[in-house]
Amino acid sequence: MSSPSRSGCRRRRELLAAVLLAAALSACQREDRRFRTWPPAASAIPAVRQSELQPGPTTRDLTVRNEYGDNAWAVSEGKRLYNQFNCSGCHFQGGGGIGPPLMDSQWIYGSQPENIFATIVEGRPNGMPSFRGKLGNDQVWKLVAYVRSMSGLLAKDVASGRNDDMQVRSQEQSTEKARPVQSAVPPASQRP
Amino acid sequence: MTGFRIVANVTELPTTTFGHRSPMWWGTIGFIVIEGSTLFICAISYFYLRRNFLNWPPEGVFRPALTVATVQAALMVLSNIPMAMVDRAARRLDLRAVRVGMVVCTLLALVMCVLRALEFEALNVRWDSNAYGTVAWAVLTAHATLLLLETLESLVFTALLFSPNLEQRDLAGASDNALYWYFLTLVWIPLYAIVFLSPYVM
Amino acid sequence: MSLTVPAVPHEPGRAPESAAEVVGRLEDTWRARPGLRGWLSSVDHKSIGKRYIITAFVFFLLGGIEAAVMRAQLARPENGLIGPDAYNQIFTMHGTTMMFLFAVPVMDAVGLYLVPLMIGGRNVAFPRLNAYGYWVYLFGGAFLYVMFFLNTGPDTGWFSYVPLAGPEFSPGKRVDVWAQTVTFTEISALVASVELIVTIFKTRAPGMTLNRMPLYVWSMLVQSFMVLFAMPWVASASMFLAMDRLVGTHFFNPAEGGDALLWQHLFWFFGHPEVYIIFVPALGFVSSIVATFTRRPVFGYPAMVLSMVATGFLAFGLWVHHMFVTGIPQLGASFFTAASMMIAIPSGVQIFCWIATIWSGRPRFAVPFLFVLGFVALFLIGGFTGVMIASVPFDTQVHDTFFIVAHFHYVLIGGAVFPLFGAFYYWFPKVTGRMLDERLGRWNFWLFFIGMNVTFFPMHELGLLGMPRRVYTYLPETGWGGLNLLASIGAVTIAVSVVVFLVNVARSLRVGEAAGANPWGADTLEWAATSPPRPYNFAFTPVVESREPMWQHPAELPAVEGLRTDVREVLVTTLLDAEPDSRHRHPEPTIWPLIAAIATAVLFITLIFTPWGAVIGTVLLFLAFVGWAWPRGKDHQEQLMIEAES
Amino acid sequence: MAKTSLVVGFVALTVACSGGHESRATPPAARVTTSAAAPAGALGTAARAASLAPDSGSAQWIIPAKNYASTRYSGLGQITAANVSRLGLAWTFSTGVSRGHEAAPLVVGSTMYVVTPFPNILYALDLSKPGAPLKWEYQPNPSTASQGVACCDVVNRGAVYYDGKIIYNTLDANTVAVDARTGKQVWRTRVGDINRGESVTMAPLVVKGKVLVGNSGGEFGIRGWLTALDAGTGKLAWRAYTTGPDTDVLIGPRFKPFYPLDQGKDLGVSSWPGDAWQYGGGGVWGWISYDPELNLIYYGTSNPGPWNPDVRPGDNKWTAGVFARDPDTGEAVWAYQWNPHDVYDHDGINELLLLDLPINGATRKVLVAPERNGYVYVLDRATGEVLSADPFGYITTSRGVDLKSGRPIMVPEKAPRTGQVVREICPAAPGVKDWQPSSWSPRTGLLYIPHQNLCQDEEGTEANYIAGTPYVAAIVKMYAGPGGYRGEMTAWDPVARKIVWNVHERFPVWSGTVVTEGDVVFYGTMDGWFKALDARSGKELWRFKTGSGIIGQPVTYLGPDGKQYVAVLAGVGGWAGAVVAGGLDTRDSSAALGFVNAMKDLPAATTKGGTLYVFALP
Amino acid sequence: MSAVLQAVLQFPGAHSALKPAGPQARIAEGLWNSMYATAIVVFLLVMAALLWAAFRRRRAEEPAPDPARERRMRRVVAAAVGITTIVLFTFLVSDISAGRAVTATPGKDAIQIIVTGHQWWWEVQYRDSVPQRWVTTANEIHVPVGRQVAVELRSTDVIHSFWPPNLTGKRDLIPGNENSLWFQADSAGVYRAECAEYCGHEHAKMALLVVAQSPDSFARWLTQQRDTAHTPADSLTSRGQEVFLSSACAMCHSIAGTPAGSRVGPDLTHLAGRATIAAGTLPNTRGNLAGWIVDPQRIKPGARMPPNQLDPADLRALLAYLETLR
Repeated sequence: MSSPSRSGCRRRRELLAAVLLAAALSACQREDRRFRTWPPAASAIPAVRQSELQPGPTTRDLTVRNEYGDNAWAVSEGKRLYNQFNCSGCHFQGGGGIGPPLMDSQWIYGSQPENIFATIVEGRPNGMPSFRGKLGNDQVWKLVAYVRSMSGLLAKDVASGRNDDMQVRSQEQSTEKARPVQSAVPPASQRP
Repeated sequence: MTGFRIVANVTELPTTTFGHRSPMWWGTIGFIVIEGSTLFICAISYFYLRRNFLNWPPEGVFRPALTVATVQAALMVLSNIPMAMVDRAARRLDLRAVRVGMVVCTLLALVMCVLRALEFEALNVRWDSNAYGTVAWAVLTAHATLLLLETLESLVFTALLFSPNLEQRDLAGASDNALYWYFLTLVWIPLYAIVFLSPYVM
Repeated sequence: MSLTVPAVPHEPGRAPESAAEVVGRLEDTWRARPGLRGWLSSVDHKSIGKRYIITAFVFFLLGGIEAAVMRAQLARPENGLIGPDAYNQIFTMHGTTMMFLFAVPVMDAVGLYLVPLMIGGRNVAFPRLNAYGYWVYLFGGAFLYVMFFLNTGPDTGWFSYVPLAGPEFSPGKRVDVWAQTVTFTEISALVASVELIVTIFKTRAPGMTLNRMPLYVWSMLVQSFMVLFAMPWVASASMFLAMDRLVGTHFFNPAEGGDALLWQHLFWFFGHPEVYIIFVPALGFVSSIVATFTRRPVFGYPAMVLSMVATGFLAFGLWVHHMFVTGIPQLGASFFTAASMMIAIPSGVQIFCWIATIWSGRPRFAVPFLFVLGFVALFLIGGFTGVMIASVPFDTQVHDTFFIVAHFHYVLIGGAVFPLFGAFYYWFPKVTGRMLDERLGRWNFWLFFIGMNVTFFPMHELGLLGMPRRVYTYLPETGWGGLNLLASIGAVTIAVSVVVFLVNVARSLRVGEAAGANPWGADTLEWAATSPPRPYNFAFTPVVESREPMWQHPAELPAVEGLRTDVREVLVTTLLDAEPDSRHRHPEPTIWPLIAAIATAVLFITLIFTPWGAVIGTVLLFLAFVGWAWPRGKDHQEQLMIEAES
Repeated sequence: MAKTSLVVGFVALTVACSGGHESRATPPAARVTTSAAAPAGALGTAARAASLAPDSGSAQWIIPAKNYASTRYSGLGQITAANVSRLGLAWTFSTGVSRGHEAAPLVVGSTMYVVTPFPNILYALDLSKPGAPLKWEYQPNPSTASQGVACCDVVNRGAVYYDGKIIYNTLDANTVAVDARTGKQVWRTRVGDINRGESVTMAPLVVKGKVLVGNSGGEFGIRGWLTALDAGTGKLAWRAYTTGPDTDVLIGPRFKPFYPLDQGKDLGVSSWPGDAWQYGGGGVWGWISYDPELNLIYYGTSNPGPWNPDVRPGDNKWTAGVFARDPDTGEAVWAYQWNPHDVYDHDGINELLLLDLPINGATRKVLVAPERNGYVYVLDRATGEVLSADPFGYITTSRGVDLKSGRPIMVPEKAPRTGQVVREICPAAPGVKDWQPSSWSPRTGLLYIPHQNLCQDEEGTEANYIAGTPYVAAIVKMYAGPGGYRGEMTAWDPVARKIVWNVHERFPVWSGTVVTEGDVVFYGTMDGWFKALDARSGKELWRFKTGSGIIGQPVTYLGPDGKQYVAVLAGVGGWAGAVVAGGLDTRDSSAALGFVNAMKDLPAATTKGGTLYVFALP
Repeated sequence: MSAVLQAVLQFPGAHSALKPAGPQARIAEGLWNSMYATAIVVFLLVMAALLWAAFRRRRAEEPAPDPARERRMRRVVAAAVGITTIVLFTFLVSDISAGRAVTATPGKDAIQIIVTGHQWWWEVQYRDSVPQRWVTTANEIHVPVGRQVAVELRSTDVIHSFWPPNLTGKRDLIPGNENSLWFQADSAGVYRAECAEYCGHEHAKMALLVVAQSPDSFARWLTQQRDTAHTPADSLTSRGQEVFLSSACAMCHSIAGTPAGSRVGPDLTHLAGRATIAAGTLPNTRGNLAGWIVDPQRIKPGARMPPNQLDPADLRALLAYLETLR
């Protein structure tokens, strides 16, 4: 018979081991640089739910896990693409301008990776262009990861530091998480 | 094994020595050199980065406010008086005077820490605003770290002075602490001039 | 020459102790504590030194394995063994390991082991700090390797140039790991340097004036001063880099007024002296070995000392020659060219003095001496290429090519590792009490010497043919394949020679010939102690009357008595003339340095992930140092004095 | 003063007034004011607006600039400096749109026409009934996607009345003509392509039966043009590009620029690297003036794209300049660049006031332009010669204008470059003065310039042209200029070339101005105050707090009841107000091209809105 | 162009500091030769002295430190140090004078080129007083033989280093610090340059060709580079252009004369005229181009070019179109 204290001790040891293992794995995941592989849900994602309201009993959707959301290199690639493909031209460094802000908690078309993926690929009616066919899915997923990091939705050790550019906002890795709020109303002008 | 032939006896040598006779004094000098170098590097970086700007502080950044920093600088200089008294008292092995002096100095150090916090405010710039802000914060932070460590050390040492386990040679520590204090407070004067005054003239 | 110890008369009321009595009491007082906790609490410079040396040697092996992987990848063009990501991590690990975790620490380690013995002391001046330095070093190195195996190995080269190493171009924590590893090793090196300086200044045996100090001790003194003035630069720079990456400061952000060249200046102001920090102790090894194996003092003692000091000074005037292609003004470049050439003069002086010593001595060609001969040949080649690259027009051609790789491996392996291996063979009997095998030693030497040249000599040619360094592969059309293959074969040879060395050590530890106190008939004080030495080193503190005390008094050394034997006590002497000045309490073994080192590790490691790490770490560190500093138990003799005073 | 009266009288008999709508009696010819001291004798006698056609008299307001000379001067004198303090709200009208309202309401006969920002709804309000009820509304239903190519809020600067039609532009680059009586669409012409980044926000101008329309999108890599459509059918008459070969720019034998550096063949190509001129900006999104005597239209061209100048060495002709063209054929007669190789987004599209001013003793036909780069230019409008250029704000980017070469003397240290922050660029990108039009009173001889006091830090970044996406390649952070205030209202004497008075405002004065015969100047502020100042002293006489910040253009008209009214749209937005209109996040200093950094306190000062306010004396 | 290719591939000296083809490289080579010769002589002398000292025949009993002998040795050592100093001083003087010659400012009529380093390719621009005559190309510099070429060196990301060993030594491209150098090719040929400063993943595959040609053919080349791309003549190539413009290609690359104006990747207006693709990594052949477009990460892992999954027919058309971009 093992004494409770002993088993407690072992459990604690197991817990410690699990924590260490998790830390180790997260380090691997964070630092990985796979140049040729594609994230799992890369090619096709199913139709994305845009509304909270569902007819009939509520079902939980399987959300797509964007592996790039745990990968610092992919997030920084996303940041580079964000600036290169002129996302920054409308959304700037997250404060918005022509397009809505991306560093705040307001999400018009959803904050989940698949929502953002759909927004980039499909475009949105109030001025968001559709990048279908212009970007590889791989690039879009990197962008998705970066866009989520802008409002602190990624782990801080994954989000980017400052760029070698003008200081205009606190760096992504120092941005406190803004709990996503689904705002149904596009900020663009409303019809009367 | 080689044998030994006794030629002298050292029993009568003292066990408590002050100043350069004490190894700890040399150790303190060593750390002063290391930390002095670090501060020097921050200062060098300050002037090196200055070259990248047309104006200093750059346009759109206010100059640092002087009041708190000037009070701090004055306090640092003046604090050397009680500390020198501690130093001398220690060499006299005057425990009571050392205790009083160390209490005073520790309080002064705590005041300096508070002033230092206000000095960051007085810089009028964030560390991540631009390289000017960065390097001004760097100088201040580097010195603040030493100040904090010295404050903690003084606290512990003062506590030790009231401990029953106190030994005579610990009083040599008061002297070494004083040496470090002279360095810490006097090195601040040029740094103060760099961080707070030079933006008014460069 | 008369002894300058003040003539303290024997206490009239006390009979002089017999040597056996003293030894018995010292054995009791200085005994190491038992068990794991005792092992972790040790503050003996010899146990710390041994751990240091073994740890550094393990890192040497790891760095060597990395080198082997790189040579395997480069053995043929467009090799697919490893990709760029792994290669870049590996070459960075190799450089970082060899420079920060092997070369500097191993030199400090040997110094920390030998210096107190050579100057007739009982321990280093601050034994607990010494233990702390070792633990910090161990944690730093272990941390780097743990992170490397977690795919978080740094990948920006051992000098981590910004902006590549900055937050924009090196996402993740890889560079932070590098920066903090550097900080760890800087702390340990700085601690060791303060340690050694004070030890040398204040705890030399009575009579060992500066003018009588062994050349090796001089070399460690010069090296320690260099560390003291060089390391803060890289420590500051790496902290700047870490802050740029963590809290978004702009030290190196050219857009916001930071400067990429600031990094290079700060780094090379450390980085150039770094080479000499590694090389100067090697000069000490060589001088010790040459004297012993030619059976005469090294010729030109003052010239040797002055040239080491000059090297130490000049080393700080060369940093810009690493930056000749950054577009610095021509006039400035000329100054650094001149300084870089000037530093060849002291090296010339040393080499000529050794040749003169050998010429006028009676050489014995034991393995340590072979390594010295090999050193001269290799170091000459490295020195010549060093003079060449001091020339700006030529440097612009070979800078950052394999020519440079060849150059600094000749300097560092030839100039430091060969003497170090010589030193291993030379002092191994002192440390372990057993001799290393001479035959295996010769194999070791010749394989190393040949392998070294086969590996690195072709690299000169590769550099001139345009092969840049730090490339993970090259195209077949470049025609670099053959020479690279040759270099890789040479690398195998070196690997074999290191295996031979390991076999030799393993064999010797089990069945090696027992060594007496002074198997080589050497001249310096460490050979007066037993092999291996007792925890208190010497039963009585020896008194020195010449530069070669062991040759002067081979049978019986003059010594002083009167240090307490019931507590750990050491003799403090004056700086210049080493006159006995005071008795100094030596601390008991304690676990607190280890705890403080753990706190330090927590500080630096958490600081990679969050600025709050500074707060957490500082609190822990504070607690650890309170524990460290707080007196435990009292010594009545001392206590009484203070009560009487107050 | 007699001459002035004559001028005003002449106003009544103008080309466009023969519209067909009922024409009311012109108000009594301007009285010779005795109360106000005449500013300067010479000025009082010689200065006048070039030609006020198509001004249909003081009663109405049929084009946003009031008249072809763009003076925005109303001859109505019921509201005076003496009684304006009694001004009160007459009625309001909500547009239902909450973006930036920059338009000027039009008053034609007894109907008021209001154009909203995107979705560009046109409302007709019946002034003859109490409370001015809605007559009809017209919805052009512009493409919603066009919002994505509007750089600086989805604004519209107004419509124009011509020949029984209300003609205006929609954001998605369509020009529509609507029957003024019924609200039925008469014609609709697509003039640009949003997929190339083109949008249209400007108010058109109709000259000799041609609707002049220009495109916006200097931040989207468009190629700028001015297009003339037939006012009757909407068919394209001609199109003059800003960049490209002479045939595209409509440069022909009549083209005689004044300065040698502007002379040469195909400068619109050769002053650009490669085919950068294809997407080099130079839109025509501002104001057009017309001189019937010389038969020339004048308009400015916008900034070259991208903002980062490193990728477009050369003068980048004919961006950030001014063209004089024959309205019939579009042929260029002269051109001049305010900012050759503009590096600060200093568009040249501001209003060009055509005045006849006494210069060095002789009356000269001039064009007065308060420009973004901080100078009030006085050009000979027949030749394009710069007669004078004087700073009216704080400038660090240039040291004046070299009258010999016509080029500004730039300060090289302040030129933005790739990868480095250049600090304290003053004026900032919106310039000392942006689009918000000034007014000029023949009575005081003063120009009333609403403008801002902003500086900026800028860093050029890598430029990447992708059609339909922004092409700016700069990170900008604006902030208040010296003094800390961000807005100014300046009265400028174009003859004496100096500031006569000036008023500081907390926020940029982003609204237009109007000055009346009663010597009152009206303008609005971004925190929602509508203000009346004494035109001579600048003293504030009256203010009214509206529901949202004002960036619209005030107008004044005579109601069917014979009373003088003042109308303005309140609805914050535009580039300056994007932080509120777009709900932007002020933690990003670069948001909205860096304007957000200067407007971080605006959300606390005002909220979104869209309401027309009409004021009258009790 | 295959001649150029041939030259690159068949001529190993195309990349060597020891086969100088320009004045600076020649100076460096001269220094090398003299220093190398001196080093060999000195090395042999010192080693001979060492070996002699170690292995010389010794009398059975030599008195250990003999003062007279020590004095003699002191003189010998002093002399050796003196000679060392003289040799070093000679080096110093020749270095400094060589340094002067190398860094002399280029003449006024030098060709002005801007070379911008990107991770991991080179952007090359030829300046002209008329902006329209600027030429932008990538990974290949053409220069006329016998004329100075002044190069402005810039970087938009990290530090790179421009180094054509046959022509001149290297110079870093440092963000925030503008640098420049000049070189001159004395004989026609193709010279390879590598990035010499470690710049990240693909530092190994960041090369550049310097094509030195006769002034006439250079002038022809430059004129041709100013042309915009021709409108595709046949259906295959026009389909190819369509593929280019409608796919991800146009997001990063520009082709003058088409709406593709992106500058993130190399300008492709005259792609087919270049000898290599992927910054000197592969010969510019149809097969390599196809491989590069479809799976660039196999060729340059970590490069910025994304993989492109194109329909085979589209790929064929695209390749056909790209081949028309001469």
